[in-house]
Amino acid sequence: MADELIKPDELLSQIDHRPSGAGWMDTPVDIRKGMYCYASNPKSVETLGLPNARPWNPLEDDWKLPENWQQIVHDGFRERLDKFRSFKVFMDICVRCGACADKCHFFIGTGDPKNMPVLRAELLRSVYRNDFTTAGKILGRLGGARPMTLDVLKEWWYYLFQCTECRRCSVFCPYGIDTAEITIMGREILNLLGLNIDWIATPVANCYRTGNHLGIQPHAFKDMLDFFVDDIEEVTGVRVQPAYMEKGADILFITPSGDVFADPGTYTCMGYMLLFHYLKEKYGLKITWSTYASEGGNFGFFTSHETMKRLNSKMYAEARRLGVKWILGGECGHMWRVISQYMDTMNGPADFLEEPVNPITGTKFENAKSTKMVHIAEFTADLIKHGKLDLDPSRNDNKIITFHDSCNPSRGMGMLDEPRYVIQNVANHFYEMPANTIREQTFCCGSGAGLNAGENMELRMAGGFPRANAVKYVHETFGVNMLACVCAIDRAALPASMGYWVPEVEVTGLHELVANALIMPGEKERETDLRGEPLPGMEE
Amino acid sequence: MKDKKKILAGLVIFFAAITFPFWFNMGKAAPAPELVLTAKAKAAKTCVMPTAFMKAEHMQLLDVWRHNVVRNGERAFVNAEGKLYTMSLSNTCLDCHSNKAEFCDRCHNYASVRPYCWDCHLDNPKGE
Amino acid sequence: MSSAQSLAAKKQEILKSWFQTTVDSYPAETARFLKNQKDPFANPVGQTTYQSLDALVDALTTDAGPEVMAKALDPILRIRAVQSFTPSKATSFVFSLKQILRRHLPGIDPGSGVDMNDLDRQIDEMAMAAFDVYVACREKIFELKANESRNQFFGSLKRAGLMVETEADGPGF
Amino acid sequence: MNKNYMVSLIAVIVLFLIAYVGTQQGAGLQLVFGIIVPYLAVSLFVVGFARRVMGWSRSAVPFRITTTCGQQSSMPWIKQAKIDNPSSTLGVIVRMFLEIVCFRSLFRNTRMKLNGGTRLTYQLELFLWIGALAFHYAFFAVVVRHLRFFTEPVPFFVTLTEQVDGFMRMEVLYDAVQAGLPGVYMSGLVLLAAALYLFLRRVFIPQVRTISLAADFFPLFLIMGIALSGIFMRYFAKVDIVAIKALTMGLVTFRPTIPEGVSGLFFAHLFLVSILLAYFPFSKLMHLGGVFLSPTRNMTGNTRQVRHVNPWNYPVKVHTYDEYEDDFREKMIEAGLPVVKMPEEQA
Repeated sequence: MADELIKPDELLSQIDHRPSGAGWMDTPVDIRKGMYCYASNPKSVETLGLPNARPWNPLEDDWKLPENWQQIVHDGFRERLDKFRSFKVFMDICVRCGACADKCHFFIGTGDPKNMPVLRAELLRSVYRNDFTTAGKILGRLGGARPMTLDVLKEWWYYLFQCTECRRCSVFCPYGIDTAEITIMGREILNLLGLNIDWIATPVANCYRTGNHLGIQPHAFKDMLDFFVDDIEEVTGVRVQPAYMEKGADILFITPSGDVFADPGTYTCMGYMLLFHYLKEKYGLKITWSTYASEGGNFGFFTSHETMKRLNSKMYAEARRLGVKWILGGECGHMWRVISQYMDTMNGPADFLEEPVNPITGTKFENAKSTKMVHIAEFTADLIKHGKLDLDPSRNDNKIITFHDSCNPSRGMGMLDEPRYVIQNVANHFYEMPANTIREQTFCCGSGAGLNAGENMELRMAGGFPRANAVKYVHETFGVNMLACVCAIDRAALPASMGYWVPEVEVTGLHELVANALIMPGEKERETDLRGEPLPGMEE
Repeated sequence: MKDKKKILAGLVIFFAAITFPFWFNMGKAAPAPELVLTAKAKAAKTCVMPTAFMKAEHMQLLDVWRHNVVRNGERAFVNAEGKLYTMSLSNTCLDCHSNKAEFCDRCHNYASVRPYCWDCHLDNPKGE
Repeated sequence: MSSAQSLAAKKQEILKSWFQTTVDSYPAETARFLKNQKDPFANPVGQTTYQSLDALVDALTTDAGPEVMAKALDPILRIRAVQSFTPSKATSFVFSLKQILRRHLPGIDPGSGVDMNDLDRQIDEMAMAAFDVYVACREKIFELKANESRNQFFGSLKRAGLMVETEADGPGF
Repeated sequence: MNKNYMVSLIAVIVLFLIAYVGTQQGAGLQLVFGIIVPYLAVSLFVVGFARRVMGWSRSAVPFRITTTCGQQSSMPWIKQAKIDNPSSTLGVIVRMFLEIVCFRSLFRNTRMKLNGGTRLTYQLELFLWIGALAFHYAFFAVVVRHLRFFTEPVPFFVTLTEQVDGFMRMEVLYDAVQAGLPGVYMSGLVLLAAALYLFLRRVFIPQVRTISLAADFFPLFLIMGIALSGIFMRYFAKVDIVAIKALTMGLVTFRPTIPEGVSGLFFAHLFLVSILLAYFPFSKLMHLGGVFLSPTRNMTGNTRQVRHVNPWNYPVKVHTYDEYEDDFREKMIEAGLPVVKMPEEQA
């Protein structure tokens, strides 16, 4: 009796989800709404001069591929094997030990086995074996090889755009196999067929033309900062005067345009402006903005190495044109991966700039000797260390803060302690999240690498869950109500993620906290923070 | 690329290591050892068990002997042919094979075996 | 023994079986990970699911009512609402409890003191609460989608001074 | 039933039988399995390995993409993680050493437990790390030990390894299990156990089962087959060691001979080893060489400090400032942004 009652329901759930032990190669890809981003707009693809611009829809059977698409993929694959040892070695040496399997936030959050990093790589590896190895050619399926078919291509597209290139798996891999590297190559190959997503292609096209990924024109960029000037005056009584493309300035400042256009990054942007004004008033340091190089974030990185280089070139070009001494970079994630690991190689040597020295403290930034670009967290930490900033950390007392290490600054650069040092000097309440969710083991926000679109919200929420879960823990344990980060995508993505998983926690950039604590020369008594929220003790 | 040179050097070192046996023995013949049988052993023609068995299993036989003597106090060993022997390394084995260096050691050294028989037993009980 | 007592006595077995069934709605590779990995940070889905189910069994034992149930249901459904489940699949774990109770509780005969009808009624309440929570989560998702595009669109226009500012925050919001 | 491991298992059994049967009285293929195949296998190994590694070396390393697993080198008062985020060659060497010798990245698996509410405890999830270490070190010890068959006189480090490996005196168990003589080497047993563990992982952990290919099972079965036949020869079906050494010494001194009295079991063992050697360069086993070449591990993390050169760097089409100003000049002027050329100069 009881047994009869059990069966139908349990069987049902098993039939649906367990296709009789079929291997992953036999599990067809199911392109699901909410998990993918819209196809690239042909205009954007055209602007960049990338191949095969056309309208297409991932949900339709016909992706309007060029006649010889298989040949294009094959040739593209071969070219990249020769150009990148990383790619070739990573194709060859994986032993499929499974150490990475449960380290991916997308696997943890979505439960989709093809989101295990090793399997994501196997999507490409299976084709590699078929096309480029003797064993694969002889053994076929038995040797884990399969020919490139339309279904395989769709699987590539679907899963390569479910990877945020955060490199967490690579930390745990005994051979350092970096799924980001594999995803980057895979996306480059897809781009040869015009298969990008719009959230990447259009920002890249905008960035190329206008200098920022939203396509905001120069005058509007300035209007935006002017608007912040008013806001800042309202809060502090100080009228800051940002400089634009000032020839002969000491330092060129470049930050992701997200800081200029999207809350809560805008408060971080006000933070930069306050800090720069403070340094100008007190120490005469001249820092200039540029509307030409107004985008730090480099969505080209999510398209191809070439596109990355094309967008990145503006930084050095503008620094050279303005004749500054060195470049200061704002809070951004993949912008810093590009600066740290690609920029100097791609567009250097930056021999027209000086080796960066903080003129106020005299500190030589030895670690940025060649790129000549310093992270603002390093810069501010140095200022604080030398006691050059007047700070009142108690103004941040109503914020109980935790710090989210952004993937790229932690695993592609190693900037871990500088932002922490800054937070601990501008605020009094700071708590770390559990050790296997921070520093080099940090969990991605779930929206990096161009996946911060609206249409894939389910994917973003699922991928952001491991991070949110750790935030929830410190929220419940220590009453944390503010999640600090040094990444514009974090500032854009985490509010939604927090809104869904831990609604009581807000998101802030590092320099918003700095500016709240910074005592400006000639300021009025502040009653609110930059967001217009009452300061502690000022609540009515 | 200097990188390529480094890789080549690494490869050479690796191959040098794995081909160690080839160059270590270079120019050496190293034939299998010849065993010397004493006159007494030759005269006996056969050991306590057939030669093939003794070649492969003597250590096991000796261990059984030891066990029976030490634990059970038995000293009599009757082989398949019904012949009686005293279970004793010193008195039976070494009686015929009194030339340990030319009989036991040659093979043991060749195969890199270190039997601990001689930790306790004198290798030349008769003091010859 | 009353229903509540029987339930409390068998709680661990019921919970184990329910967790098993619920987690089995994921692919095998995932199910094993969800079951075995006890680290709440490495495996937030499995651990949250477990805690939710645990709270739900407690709610059933104490006849706590729909509000407590909704609170306990929230974490698990919040997860299932963004994973690849249809609405019916996402909430089906509630119904599986009926069969699990029948398997684990000492008989349904009148003498046992277990009032299966009452438990069924509570599970039905739980199911209805689950629908509410699920739909609320989905609404939240769409609200987030809508908000993001609205903020980008209007925010940019407003900041760029292309929109007239009114006292309120603009038309409709 | 999983096709991947069944096929691999059957393949290994068939290979074993081919060599075993082929060297029985009558078949007389001793020459093939004792001399030709081993020489062929070694040549394939050497040539294949070299070709694979040189193939990797031909691909460029355009960017320095180190995975930084710790604090960067920054200002002097911030403590750098000199090994996990090395900025010097020495740091890289230490990092690679720990990676290769201690499998450091696998060791990184930490797990947390919430104890009754909010208190956290940490524990290490070590099974895979221990299994992998045991497997590789046992394998290494076995290889070193086997040098006693390939050297005359036997060098000290081989005898030393043997002594350490055989320190457990198992013959006390002789009465009970009729095994344990000659002296038991731990490495053989550990190798077998570890290979079995690695196999069972692949069968019973669904995540790992999904990702496993026939190419993952085959070498495991092969190694298990080698270990089993070796153990069997040593402890159960005793073989004529002196004859075997005569054969192996013949191989390494290039005076190959097939002495009398070498059993078929040995030829089967030798054949499986030959297969492993020949298979090695064409498989994932090349991780032995590849681990040294992984660009995320073998480079310094100081990319901002020292410029890395991309050998195939090429100029790309960029949007220059002049083009930009041409696009937006009017608007820039209107907004009070500085421009290089005023509009009237344009004409």
